[in-house]
Amino acid sequence: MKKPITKKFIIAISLALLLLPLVSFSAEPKVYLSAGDTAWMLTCTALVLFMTIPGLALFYAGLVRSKNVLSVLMQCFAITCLVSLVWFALGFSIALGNGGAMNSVWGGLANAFGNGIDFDSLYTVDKSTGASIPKILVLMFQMTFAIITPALIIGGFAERMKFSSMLWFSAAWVLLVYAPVCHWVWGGGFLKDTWDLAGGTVVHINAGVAALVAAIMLGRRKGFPNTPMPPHNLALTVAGASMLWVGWFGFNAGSGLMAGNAAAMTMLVTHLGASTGALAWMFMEWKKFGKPSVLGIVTGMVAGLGTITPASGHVGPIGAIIIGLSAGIVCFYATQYLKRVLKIDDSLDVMPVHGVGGILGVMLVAVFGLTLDGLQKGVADAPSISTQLGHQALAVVVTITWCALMTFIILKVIDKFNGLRVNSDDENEGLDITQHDEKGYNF
Amino acid sequence: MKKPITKKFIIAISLALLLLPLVSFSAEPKVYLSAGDTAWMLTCTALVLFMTIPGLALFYAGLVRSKNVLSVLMQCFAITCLVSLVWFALGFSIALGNGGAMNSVWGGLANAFGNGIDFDSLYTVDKSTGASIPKILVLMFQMTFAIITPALIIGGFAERMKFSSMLWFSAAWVLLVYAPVCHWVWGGGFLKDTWDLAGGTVVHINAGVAALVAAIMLGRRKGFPNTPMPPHNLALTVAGASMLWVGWFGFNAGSGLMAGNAAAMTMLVTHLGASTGALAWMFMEWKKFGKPSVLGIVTGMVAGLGTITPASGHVGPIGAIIIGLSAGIVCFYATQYLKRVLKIDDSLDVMPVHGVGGILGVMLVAVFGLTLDGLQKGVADAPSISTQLGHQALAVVVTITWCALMTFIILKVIDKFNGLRVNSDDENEGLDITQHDEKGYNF
Amino acid sequence: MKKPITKKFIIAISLALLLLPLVSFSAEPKVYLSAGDTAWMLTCTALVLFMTIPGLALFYAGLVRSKNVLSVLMQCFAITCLVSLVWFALGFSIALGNGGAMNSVWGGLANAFGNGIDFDSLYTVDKSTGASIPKILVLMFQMTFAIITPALIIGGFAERMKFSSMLWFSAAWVLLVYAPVCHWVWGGGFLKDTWDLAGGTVVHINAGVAALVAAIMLGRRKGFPNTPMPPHNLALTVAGASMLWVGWFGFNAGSGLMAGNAAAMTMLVTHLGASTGALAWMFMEWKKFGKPSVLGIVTGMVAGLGTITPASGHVGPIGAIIIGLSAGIVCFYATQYLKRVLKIDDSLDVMPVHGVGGILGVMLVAVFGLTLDGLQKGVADAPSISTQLGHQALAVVVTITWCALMTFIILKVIDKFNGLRVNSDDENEGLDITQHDEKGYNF
Amino acid sequence: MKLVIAIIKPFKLDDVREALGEVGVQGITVTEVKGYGRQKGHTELYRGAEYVIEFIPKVKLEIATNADQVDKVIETICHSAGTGQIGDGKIFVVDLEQATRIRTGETGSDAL
Amino acid sequence: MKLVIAIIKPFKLDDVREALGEVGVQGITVTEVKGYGRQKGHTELYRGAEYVIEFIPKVKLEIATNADQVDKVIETICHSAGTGQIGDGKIFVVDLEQATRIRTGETGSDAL
Amino acid sequence: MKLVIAIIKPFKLDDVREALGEVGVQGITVTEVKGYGRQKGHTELYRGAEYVIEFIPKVKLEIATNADQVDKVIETICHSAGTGQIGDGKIFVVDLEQATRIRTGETGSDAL
Ligand SMILES: Nc1ncnc2c1ncn2[C@@H]1O[C@H](COP(=O)(O)OP(=O)(O)O)[C@@H](O)[C@H]1O
Ligand SMILES: Nc1ncnc2c1ncn2[C@@H]1O[C@H](COP(=O)(O)OP(=O)(O)O)[C@@H](O)[C@H]1O
Ligand SMILES: Nc1ncnc2c1ncn2[C@@H]1O[C@H](COP(=O)(O)OP(=O)(O)O)[C@@H](O)[C@H]1O
Repeated sequence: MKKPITKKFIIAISLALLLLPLVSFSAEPKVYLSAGDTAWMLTCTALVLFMTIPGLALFYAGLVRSKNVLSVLMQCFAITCLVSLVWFALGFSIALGNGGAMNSVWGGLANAFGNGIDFDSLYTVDKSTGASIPKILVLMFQMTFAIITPALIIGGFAERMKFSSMLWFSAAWVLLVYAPVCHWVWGGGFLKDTWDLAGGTVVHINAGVAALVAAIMLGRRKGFPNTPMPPHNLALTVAGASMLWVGWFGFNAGSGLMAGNAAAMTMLVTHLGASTGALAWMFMEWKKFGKPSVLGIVTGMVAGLGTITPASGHVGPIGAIIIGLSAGIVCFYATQYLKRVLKIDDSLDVMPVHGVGGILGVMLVAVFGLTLDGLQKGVADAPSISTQLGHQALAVVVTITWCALMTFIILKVIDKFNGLRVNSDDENEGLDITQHDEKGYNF
Repeated sequence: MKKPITKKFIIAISLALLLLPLVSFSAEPKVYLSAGDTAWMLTCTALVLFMTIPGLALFYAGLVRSKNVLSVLMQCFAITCLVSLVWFALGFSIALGNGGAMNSVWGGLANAFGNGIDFDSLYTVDKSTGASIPKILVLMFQMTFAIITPALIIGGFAERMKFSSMLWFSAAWVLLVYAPVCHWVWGGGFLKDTWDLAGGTVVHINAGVAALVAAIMLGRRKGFPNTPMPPHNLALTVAGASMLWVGWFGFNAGSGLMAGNAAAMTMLVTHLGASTGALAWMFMEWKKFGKPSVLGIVTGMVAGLGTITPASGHVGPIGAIIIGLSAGIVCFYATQYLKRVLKIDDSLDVMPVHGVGGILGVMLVAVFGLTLDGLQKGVADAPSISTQLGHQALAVVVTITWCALMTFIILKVIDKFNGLRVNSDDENEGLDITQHDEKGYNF
Repeated sequence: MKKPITKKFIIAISLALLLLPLVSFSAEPKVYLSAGDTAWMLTCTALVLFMTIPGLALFYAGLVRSKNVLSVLMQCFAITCLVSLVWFALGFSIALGNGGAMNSVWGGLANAFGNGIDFDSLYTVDKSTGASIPKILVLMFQMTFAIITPALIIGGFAERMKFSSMLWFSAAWVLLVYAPVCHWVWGGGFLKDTWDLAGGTVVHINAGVAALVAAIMLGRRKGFPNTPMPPHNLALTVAGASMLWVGWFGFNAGSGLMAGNAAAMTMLVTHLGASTGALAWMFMEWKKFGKPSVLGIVTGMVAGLGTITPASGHVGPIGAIIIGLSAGIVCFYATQYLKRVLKIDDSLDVMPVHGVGGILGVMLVAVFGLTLDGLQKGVADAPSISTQLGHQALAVVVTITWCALMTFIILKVIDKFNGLRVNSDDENEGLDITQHDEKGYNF
Repeated sequence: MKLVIAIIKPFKLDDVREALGEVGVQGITVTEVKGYGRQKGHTELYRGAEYVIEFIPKVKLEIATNADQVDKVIETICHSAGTGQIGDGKIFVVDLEQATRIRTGETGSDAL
Repeated sequence: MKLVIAIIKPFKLDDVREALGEVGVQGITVTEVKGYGRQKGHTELYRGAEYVIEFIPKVKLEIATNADQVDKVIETICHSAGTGQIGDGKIFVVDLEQATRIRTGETGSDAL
Repeated sequence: MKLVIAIIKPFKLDDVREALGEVGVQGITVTEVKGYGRQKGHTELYRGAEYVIEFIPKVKLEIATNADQVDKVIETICHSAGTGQIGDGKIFVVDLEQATRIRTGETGSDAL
């Protein structure tokens, strides 16, 4: 005979049901599209595109002489267009695809041309809740990172490279340097233990080393270092620097792919790193040269941001301030050294600011990510500082080596079939007229 | 006698309840304010305003001669202010109100001055989940579209129109051309079968045709086409173009009013369309004139964006690339033709870029929206290509006809009571001094 | 004997359970992180930073003479960096910490250096639903307000203040003026009954009064008012003004800390206030001086925005239009009066635009927030207009008094140990060269 | 040889250059200058601060020419630069003692 | 007639223009120039790259005047442009053979 | 005294300044000018609208010098400004009647 169900039983079940929406299963939670996270990541994609155009484009454009202002704007713009297609076609798959057996080395070509990413595909950003964003959005967001990295490099060979060679270089470099390193660090490759939230290795060291190699291979601009080559329009540069700062919020605080506590903390440490780096550089100049300059403060800001970038997922605010401080000081000296001692014409100082800053940040995150209220999420199985320093150092060395080698090869090849540098008369006349038949200003 | 309830029955009910939060009723789901979608639409509103000021304002300002730089900035700015009030007062109601019996023709005046829109009114963006955004936000977001369209038109009559006449024109045009066409296509009017996500007809064809009519009616600038009138500050133009690109993410990816998969796909195809359009124009120039120019690449970008705009809700990435490619090539030739053959002084090329691009995009969406992985949402009852092409062609023809006719009438009337053009001396001296008592630059 | 449970009973319970997720308990709802609200507030933080750099920096930079362009950019930039650290270190705690027994006066130092704010701390923005955002984000968002306020002040002493003194001043002023007033109005202090959504008192009156005091104490620029000192680059100014407008959406519509109906209404009234203010100023100029100017329209826009800022949480659209209108007219006359009658060299008109606008807005919100469809949320226990006017007037008087007094004292002290003004030769030569060893332009 | 210095309205530059070319002038050096004279400058208004701009944008031409060409050059400029309105500008002539072409070292008329 | 060419410090322009007006000079042509001389230029520093700017912004005035006015003009400029510091500038005088007013064709003193 | 007027290619300015310094020239006034001459200007292309830019950026030097220094100055400029290509520019010499140093009132050679 069936036993009648007791009220107690019903109430128990009811209570269980009542609590259901509030507790999470031990089983996988249901994956759902989180409109909030999606909203933030759509915004971040716009912010990071904004960093390159107009941000970086204006920042760099103001620094060159007025006869070359358009060449710099053109290079940033053309890279944006070209790399977008290259990334969609192949880059994303190589960088963030699943390379199967070869996954420690590259992501394969299975996702080439957006293959395998459906309109409805989701990417789960929070395993504990199932919150997800469209997979297409991950491709788009990461595209903007692939755009800005080669755009940073043009600072190394500004005012003298042939436009056509620059295009060849950027496309090849994204596929042969950027995408693999991106895979190793972020795509589950052999450097996956690196702490590098938003691209100390992938973006900044990569860009700095490539710019340095290119600067050496192309040689100095005519007249360097004797002829003054002052920035032609620092108002553009400050405008661009400011846009970089604002856009960097998307760059770093978007790299967690979620709008949550981590994004907020990342935004705070990013901002503090930028502020401290800027002030540190400014005070260095004030002390060494007698006056603080606007170019100095914005350069320190970029150094601070480049340095905090890899660390911004792990350090706390005090760590960020120390990192910003060291960025301002170390990158300041690095710039002096490269320019005055080595006399290398890395024209817009990509290596001393981004490269050196990137290295610094990738190393320091191991220290401050595990101390001073770092380890933002209170990870239980935190590594020891020395273990993590090992991971970080490995990533630095691998990135520098691979990037230097491949950049060298790519440039050599292009030099063979197309030449790298404009001729001397064209350099005198300026790239705007000679490469693009245009003039920047007709006041 | 009452039959005792079995455990099975209870478990069944419990299970049903358990699933309740996860399944959707066949009945209407409960409408709720989605903070995520609202966050994205607030952002998009900012992005689209950003397109006009400073985006378009700088883009256009750099293209004119330095004696007219302020006049262009002023026109964009004043349009922003004036149209905002016009839209709030009447435009929104005409365009997106419910016109009742007359709804196929216009939206009536029931929502004039925000009437009938309460603080709490919601607009449901996803019928299947009930996700909604504030209705006020729809009004605000759409306002930014009403602003940019007349602002685009000023490129047609730049450097010669009286400021007061420009104000009259913009207000009248928004009410008599923009709002009706907007209603027909987006407000449930007789063109509601048109596929036009973000304004190929409403924005781009409308702006292009109006600019062309205005350019013809006002006549050429003094000296055109013999006197060189090179852009006075291409750095501004590139800055503005870049801002247009970034803002366009809000324009297109906001037009679905949600932060979901559709927004992500729209962003991707928008971006690919822009990139391909830009490169296509650049390579056309390179081939035809020997050198790629920065003005060329940014113009191609705008052409690509204008063309992908109507299509960005339906096509897949490969379709977007083809559309971008055709935009770059077709608009390039259209520009040559208008300037060199017809010698019409549509000064900043609004018709060949936006008008022609808009037409192209509105037609091509019917093709690629139904092929090449288009139809992003896998619509079940997809129309045939030819049916859809018919809808699209109708919308194009109606928009061109109505816009040309009404623009002509509005300008004729204004010419009668106020005159359209500044006098010849003032044109020589420049509009900045003669219309606004100011000078752009005092270096 | 146990009574068998009836089906009716089960259904009743089931129904109750069914409704559970939809109704709110009378008890406190569960606090949860709202990704949507967080997404919007992250965006708003970026938007408000964008207002200062590059927005305000460019707006101001265009208005000075070209020999001082960098000094203005530098001041905005350095303030951004310095105040960020000051705010994190002490400002936030003083302004928005819980001051315990002294809470009516200040927030104490318990939250200094981010103390007491954990990675996971949430701040509940909607008590009825439990929707929350990261507490760190509140600190970050408010930081951007603390940055822009001293940056506004530099307009008062532009083209003549020593850079080092400007740094001392900004840091001290944020701690001694901004933070306390912020606490009184927004931090639960003795002015907490003030209606001031986004900073009529805290930001605009404060900045205006401080600028006025500084302008008087530093004295007029050499040559004022006889020598013409026209803006050197109005294109920069319009670009900056446009960015201010766009960023102001984050400033006002973010001040509710949520992405909901209130944010949408705030955005609408903000936009209408800006538009009307701009047009009002433009038409005033047109009538009084014969021509509408671009500097006039953008100044009117800033006046409109400054005035609607305190009101934007309470008024409806019609109220906003009236407020914008009065802002354009009143601030126009105030500017004439200060410059032509009092001949005070508040160089970039901070007091007549922000100060007067702030006072106007803080008073008018009491009127239009309670009439003309104001009181957006239909508050049940609305105060009478006269009661609220009393609260508002008190806040105005207290802010003006405290700000004037403390600004005076801070400047006096700095003058003693460092001097306030550059020497006369340096002023002739320009601050760019003499303070920063740089030149703005080398065309 | 003479050095003819002409100050004209900027928007007349192209006309003058063309007219001079037709009478055989092969070289001109052009400078943007600001002129103060009978022609009143415009007023600029910035937030109610009113500035009378006393200097008006002008263009200065310098033309080295043989003495026997001077009258034709002056006449040509008068014709092509004149609008009949105040501010049309001036033509000054000073004696030119020597001329050298840097490229070749030629001197005198040959250098022009 | 003479052509007086004066190179002065830019911030003295308004004073000089006013002083000249008072002694009856009715026309001046002004050019922005860069001067190299005894006055040392400033140093500019960009990311540690140090440039000594050898050219200093100056303003050049050209004043066509009757021969008998030259001394007064020179004196007036000396007074109004002088600061007593290095770099105050120079005044040069060259002979002016002809002057023509474009608008009317008047020549000689009448054209000034 | 003579006034030497040289029109040269802009990128040669630093070389010329240095060379002149070596032969004892202590003051130069420099103006940015646009030159029209045998050297063809470049073409600019904007959205297919093709402009031949007829005016080429040049730099004008004015050097007041003692009569006996003129030849050396001319020679020095020819050497340091020459590239051997068309458009290298011209050197003109006019007689300088008076020179005054504003700061001190010195005149003649002392003023240079
Ligand atoms: N005495 C002068 N010396 C040098 N330049 C002069 C002189 N008088 C006039 N100019 C130049 O000629 C221009 C036109 O002179 P102005 O008196 O305005 O009209 P007009 O040429 O009709 O007499 C002035 O702007 C100035 O550049
Ligand atoms: N010999 C010269 N020829 C032409 N211009 C000169 C000459 N010497 C000086 N100048 C101009 O006069 C300006 C002032 O000269 P400088 O030697 O600096 O001071 P000072 O006028 O006190 O002697 C220079 O900047 C330059 O423009
Ligand atoms: N007759 C002239 N009068 C004034 N300036 C001249 C004259 N001829 C040439 N110039 C100036 O000299 C510059 C160079 O002259 P150009 O004929 O191009 O080449 P080259 O110096 O090799 O003969 C011109 O751009 C112009 O500025």
